[in-house]
Amino acid sequence: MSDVILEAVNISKRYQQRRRPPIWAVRSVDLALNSGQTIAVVGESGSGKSTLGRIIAGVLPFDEGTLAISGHRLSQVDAKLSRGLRRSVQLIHQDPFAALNPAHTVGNILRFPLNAMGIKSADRVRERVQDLLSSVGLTPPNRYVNQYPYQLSGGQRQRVVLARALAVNPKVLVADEAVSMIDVSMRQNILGIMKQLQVDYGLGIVFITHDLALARNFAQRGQTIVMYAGSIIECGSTEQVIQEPLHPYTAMLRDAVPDPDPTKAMGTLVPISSETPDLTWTREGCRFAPRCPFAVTLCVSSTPSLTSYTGEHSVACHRASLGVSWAMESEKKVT
Amino acid sequence: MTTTILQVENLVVEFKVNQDRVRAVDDVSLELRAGELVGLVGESGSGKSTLAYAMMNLLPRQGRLVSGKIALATVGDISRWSEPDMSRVRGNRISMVFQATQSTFNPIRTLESQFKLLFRAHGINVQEGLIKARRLLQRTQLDPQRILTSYPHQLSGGMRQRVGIVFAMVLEPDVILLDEPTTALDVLSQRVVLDLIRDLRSQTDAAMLFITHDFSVVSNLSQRIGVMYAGKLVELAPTERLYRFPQHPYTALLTRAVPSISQKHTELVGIPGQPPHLSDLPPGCRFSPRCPYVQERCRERTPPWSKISADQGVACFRWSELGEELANV
Amino acid sequence: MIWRRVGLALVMIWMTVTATFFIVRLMPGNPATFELHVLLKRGVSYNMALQHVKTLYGINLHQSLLVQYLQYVGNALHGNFGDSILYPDIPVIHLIGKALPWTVFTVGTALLTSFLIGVSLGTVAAYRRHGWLDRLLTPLAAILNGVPNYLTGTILLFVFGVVLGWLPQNGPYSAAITPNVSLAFLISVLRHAILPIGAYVISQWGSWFLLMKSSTVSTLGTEFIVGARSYGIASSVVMREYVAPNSMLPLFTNLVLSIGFMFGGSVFVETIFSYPGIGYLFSSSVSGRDYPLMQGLFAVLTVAVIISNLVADLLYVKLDPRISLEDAA
Amino acid sequence: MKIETLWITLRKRPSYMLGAVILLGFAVMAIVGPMLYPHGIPSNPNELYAPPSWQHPLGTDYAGRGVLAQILVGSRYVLEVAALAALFTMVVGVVLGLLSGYLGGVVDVVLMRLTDFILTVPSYPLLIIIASVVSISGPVPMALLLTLNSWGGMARAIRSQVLSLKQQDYIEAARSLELGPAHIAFREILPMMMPYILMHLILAVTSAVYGEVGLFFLGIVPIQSTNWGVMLNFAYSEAGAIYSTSSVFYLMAPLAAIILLQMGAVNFTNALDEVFNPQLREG
Repeated sequence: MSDVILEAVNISKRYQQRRRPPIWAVRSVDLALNSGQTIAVVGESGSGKSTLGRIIAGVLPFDEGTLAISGHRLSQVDAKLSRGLRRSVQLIHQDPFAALNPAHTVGNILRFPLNAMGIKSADRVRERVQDLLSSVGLTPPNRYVNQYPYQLSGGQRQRVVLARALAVNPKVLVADEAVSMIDVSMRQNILGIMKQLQVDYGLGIVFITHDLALARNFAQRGQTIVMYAGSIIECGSTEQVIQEPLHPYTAMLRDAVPDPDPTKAMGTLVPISSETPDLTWTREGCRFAPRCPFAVTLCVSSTPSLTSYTGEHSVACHRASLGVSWAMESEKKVT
Repeated sequence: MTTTILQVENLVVEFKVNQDRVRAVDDVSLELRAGELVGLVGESGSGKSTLAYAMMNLLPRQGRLVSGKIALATVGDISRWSEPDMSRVRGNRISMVFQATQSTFNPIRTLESQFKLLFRAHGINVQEGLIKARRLLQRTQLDPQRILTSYPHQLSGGMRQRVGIVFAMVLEPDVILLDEPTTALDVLSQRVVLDLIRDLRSQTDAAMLFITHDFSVVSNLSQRIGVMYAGKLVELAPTERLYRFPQHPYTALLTRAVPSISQKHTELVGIPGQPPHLSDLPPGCRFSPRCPYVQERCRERTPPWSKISADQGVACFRWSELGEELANV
Repeated sequence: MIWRRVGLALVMIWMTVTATFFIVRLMPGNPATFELHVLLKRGVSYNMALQHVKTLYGINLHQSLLVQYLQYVGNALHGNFGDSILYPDIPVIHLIGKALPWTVFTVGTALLTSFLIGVSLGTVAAYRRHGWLDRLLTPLAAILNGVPNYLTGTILLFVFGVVLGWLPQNGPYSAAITPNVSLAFLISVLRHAILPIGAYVISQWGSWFLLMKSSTVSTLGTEFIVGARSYGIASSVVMREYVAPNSMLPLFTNLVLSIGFMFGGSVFVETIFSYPGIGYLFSSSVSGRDYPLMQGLFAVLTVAVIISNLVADLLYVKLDPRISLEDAA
Repeated sequence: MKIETLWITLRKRPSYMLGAVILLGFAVMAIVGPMLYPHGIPSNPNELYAPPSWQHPLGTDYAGRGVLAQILVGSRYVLEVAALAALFTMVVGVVLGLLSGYLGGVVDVVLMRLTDFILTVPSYPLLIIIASVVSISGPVPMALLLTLNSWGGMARAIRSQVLSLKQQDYIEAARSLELGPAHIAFREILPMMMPYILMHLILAVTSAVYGEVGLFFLGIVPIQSTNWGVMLNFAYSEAGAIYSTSSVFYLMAPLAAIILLQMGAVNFTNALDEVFNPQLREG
C-alpha cells in the first residue's frame, strides 16, 4: 500500500452573495490520493470539479475542512504555513495560452521556478531547462528556449506548462480539462507524457474532465469521482463507476457520451429537464431529484449521503442504497 | 438516387496574413443531397469553418473566395453574388448555426423581436412566422412563451443553441450548415442538441453539413463524413465505411485517437508532430511529415483526389495498397 | 438597489459640502477669520464683525467648530451659502440662479451638437475604415480631442471676433438691446452664443467621434452582426437594428457624465467671452476672493456632477438589459 | 530589444516618426532653450508688436521682446512641471491602483471611494480653488497640484488592469509555484502593464500642460517666470493683445506650441500602441 500524499477531508467552499443565499461551489468533499495513483473527477460545468481542483492545488482558499499534503495538515490555505508545500501540488490549466505569461520566453518561464527552488548557477539552470524540455518531448530543447508562447502551438504550450510544473519536483498534478483545448490528434500525446511522468516520478494525478470516455481512458486503473452541484455523488474504481453506475446521473453522463463507432447508438437515459442545479440550495433533499426520472418522495424530502455500496464503490442515492435498483426500472421503461 | 441540393466545386479561399496570402481552403469539392447530413471533421486550422463561412459568403474582411463554385440547386451558383443578393438567400435557402450562439444574437433585443426581423427580412407574415417558430420551439422542448420574451443572456447555453437551430430552420432552407453546434456545451446539453438535430433531420428535406473537430459527435448522426486537413479535403466516404475502412492514414489515426466509452479498453495513440501552419506548408502531401506510411513521392507531389465510388474519395497515393493495414490500426 | 445608489450619491454630496466648509474654515489663511480681522481693523465692533462674517460665510466664529459645521451644513442644505462679497448683500444662491440659465443654454447646445457631429461622423468613419473621411478625421479628432477649450475659444475669438469681426466678442447679448421677447433680442443672444458654443464643440466632438468610431468598429466585429447577416437581414436593417443601438449604448453614459464635466469646463470659455454664466461667475469669484460665492458655486457644480452620475447609472440599467443594478454595484 | 522594436515601428510610418521627432524637439527645447538667454530676453521699446523678421522670426510682444525667444525660454517651466506631474501621477496612480487591486477588501473599498470622489469633483474648479487658497511657488508644488487632478483616473485604470491580470491563469500558476509576491508583482504583472502605463504617461504630460497653462491663463497662480500660460494671460489682460490683429504672432505662438505638442503626443502614442499591441503586430 503506497502512502497518501494528498488528503482532503470535508472540504467546503462558499461564495457569499449580496442579499442572496451563498453559492456552495463545493460541499463536504473527501478525497485521498496516493503517489502514483490517478483519480478522475467528472461532472458538468458548475459541478464544482474545477473549484475542488484549485482548492487541492492550494491556489483557492476554502471555508471548511482540512487539507493535508504529504502529511502536513492545513486547515486553511495560508501563504506562510504552506511554504514549499504548495509547490508539491501543481495545477495544469485548461487553456495553455492563458497559463503562460506572454511577456516571457520559454526559457524564462522555466528559469523562474528553478531560481525559486534555489538553483541559481546559470549552467545548472541551463542544464535543468534542457532536461525539462526534453522530458516533455520538446526536442531539440534549444529550439524552444528563446521562443515566446505565441510562437508555439496549443500542444507545445501545454508541454511547456507540464515542464514548468515539473521544475518544482511536484508530488501531485491536478489536470483541469488539460487537453480539452488541444487538437484531437495531439491529445493522446499530451496524455501520454503525463502518464510517463507519473511512472517516472511517482506522481499522483487528479484528472478533471467532463468527458467520461476520456476519464475512462486516462484513469483506467484508477478511481473515478462523479460530482454534482458541489458534492460527490458517486465514487469507486473507474471501471466500476463507468460500467456499472449506481447513480442515475452517472448513467446519464455515460449515455450522453457519443461513441466514435457509428454503429453504436447512444444510450437511452436522458434527464427530464435541462435545468442546471441550484447551488444555493441548503434544504433537505437530493439536489439531482428535479432532473431525475426515478425520483421518489424520499428523494425530495431527505438528502442522500455518500455510502459504501460494494467495497470501494460508494454512491449518494436513496434508490441505490434502498436496494431498489433504478437501473432495472430503466430497463423496463426502455423495453 | 436522391437529388443534389448543393454542389461545391474546387473552392479556394485565401486569407491575408500580414503581407502573405495563405490558402485556408484549397480546392475542396463537396455535394450535399436532400435529407442528408454530412459530417465535416477537422482540427483547428483545417479550414472546415472557413468553408462554411465561404458557402454563406460571410468571410471576414481578410478572407477572399479565389475560385470555385457554390451551386444551390434552386438558385444556381451563388459564389459571386453581391451582399444584397446574398441576403435574399441567406436564412431561407441556406442558413447557419454557430458555435457560440449567445454571441450571434443581438444582446439588447428580445428573441421575439429578432424573430420578427427575420420574418420581415424575407417578406413573411410575422404572425404566421411566429406561430411556426413557436411550434418549432416546442419541438425542442422549450417553452416558446418564455423563450420569446427573453433576452439572449437569460438563456442557458444549451437553450440558446436550440433556439439557434430554430432560427436556422424556421424558414425551411435547402441547406443548413452547423458549425460546431455542440462544442461549447456540456455533455448532457450536447446530448439534447444532438437528439434534436437527429429528430429534425428526419422531418426535413434540407441537407445538413455538420462541422466538428470531434469525430464521435457526428459518427452516429451522419450518412457521410468528410475529413479535412490543412485546408484540403483528404477523404470523403459513407460514415460506417470511413470508420471501418479508412483510406487515408490521417482518417485512420484520427478516428482511433478518440476514446470510446463502450469498447474494451485499448491504448490510444496520438498522431506525432504538429498540424502545419498554413503559411508554412510542407511540399507534397500536407500530412506527409506526420504520416507513418510516408514515401518519397508523398513529399514531392500533392496526391490527387481519387474517386473510389460515387460517394467516396480520398487524396492519398497509397490508398489502394494501405486499405487493409489502415482498417486494423 | 436603486436606494443604494441614491444613498451613495447623498454621501458624495455630503462629502462635497463638508469639503467646501473645511476649505474655507481650515485652509491656511482661513478667509472667514481673515475677514473678521479685516473688519476689526477697520474699527467695526466685535459683535458686528462676527455677525457680518456669519451672514457672509454662514459661520459663527464664536461657536465651536462642530456647531459651526452643523450650521453650515444645515444652511447649505437649504441652498443658503451666505451673501456674496463681490456683489454686496446679494445671496450667493441668487447669483447662481441668474447665471445658471446662460450656462445650461450654451453647454447644453454645445453638448448636443458635438454629440451629433461626433456620432454621425464616427459611424461613417467606422463603416468606411481607411477611407478618405476616416483618414482625414481620425488624426484630426485625436489632436482636437485633447486640446482644451480655452485654446479653441481664444482662436475663435481672435479669428471671428477680432480679425474678421463677424461675431460679437463678448457678453450674452448686445448692450444696445433690452432683454425682452423679441426677434432682435433672440438673434443677438444667438449671435453671442455662437463662439462660446463653437469653442466647446471644437474641443468636444473629437472625443465623441473617436468613441463612436471605436464602439462601432467593435460592434461591426461582433458575431451577432455575422449572425444577423446569416439570417438574410439586409445591410441597412443590420445597421439600424443591430449596429447603431449597440454602438450607441456605451456613449449614453458618457453623454450624461459629460454634462457635469462641461459645467466645470465653462470656467475658461465664459471667462474668455465674458459670458455671464456659472463659469464666469466662478472665475470672477476667484479673482475677487469672494469665498462664499466660490463655495456655493463649487458645491452646486459638484452636486450637478454627482446627480448626472446617478442619472447615468440608472439610465444605463434601463437601456441595457444585460446589466442589473446589482451586477453594476 | 524594446528600443529596436520601437525604432522599427517608428520607421513604418512618417506620422510615427514625426511624433517622436516633435516630442524629442520639445525635450531639447526645454533643456537648451533657457541657456540661450542667460541674462533674460532683451526687450526693445522701439519694436512693439513687430512683424516677423530675421532677428525675431515670430515677431515681438508688447514690450518688444522676441516671441520665439519667449516660447523657447518658457518651454522649460511648462515641460518640467508637466513631466513632474506625469511622474507623480504615475507613482501615486500605480501604487494606489496596485494596492487596491492586489489587496482588495477594506483597502480597496476605502481607496476606491476616495478615487470616486476625486473623479466626481469637477477638476478645474477644484484646482482653481486650491490654487487660490494655497500659494503655489515653483514647479514641484505646481506639479503636485496637477497630480491631485489626475491620479484618480490612473489609479482606477491600474486597478482594473490588476484585477483582470490577477485572474489570469499564469498568475495562479506563479502562486502555485510559490514564486513569491515580489516576483508576481514585478515580473508577472508589471511587464504586462508597462505599455499601458507608458501610454498613459504621455497623455498625462499633455493634460498637465493644459492644466498649468489654464491656471496661468486665468491668472490664479503667481507669475514667476516666462511660460506659455503667462504669455496667454498677458495677451488677454496686460496688453489686451487679443483685441488687436497686430498681436497675431504673440497670441498664436503659445497656442501653436501646445497643439504641436499634442500632435506629437498623439502620433507617438499611436506608435507605442503598435509596438505593444501584439494583435496589431501580428495582423
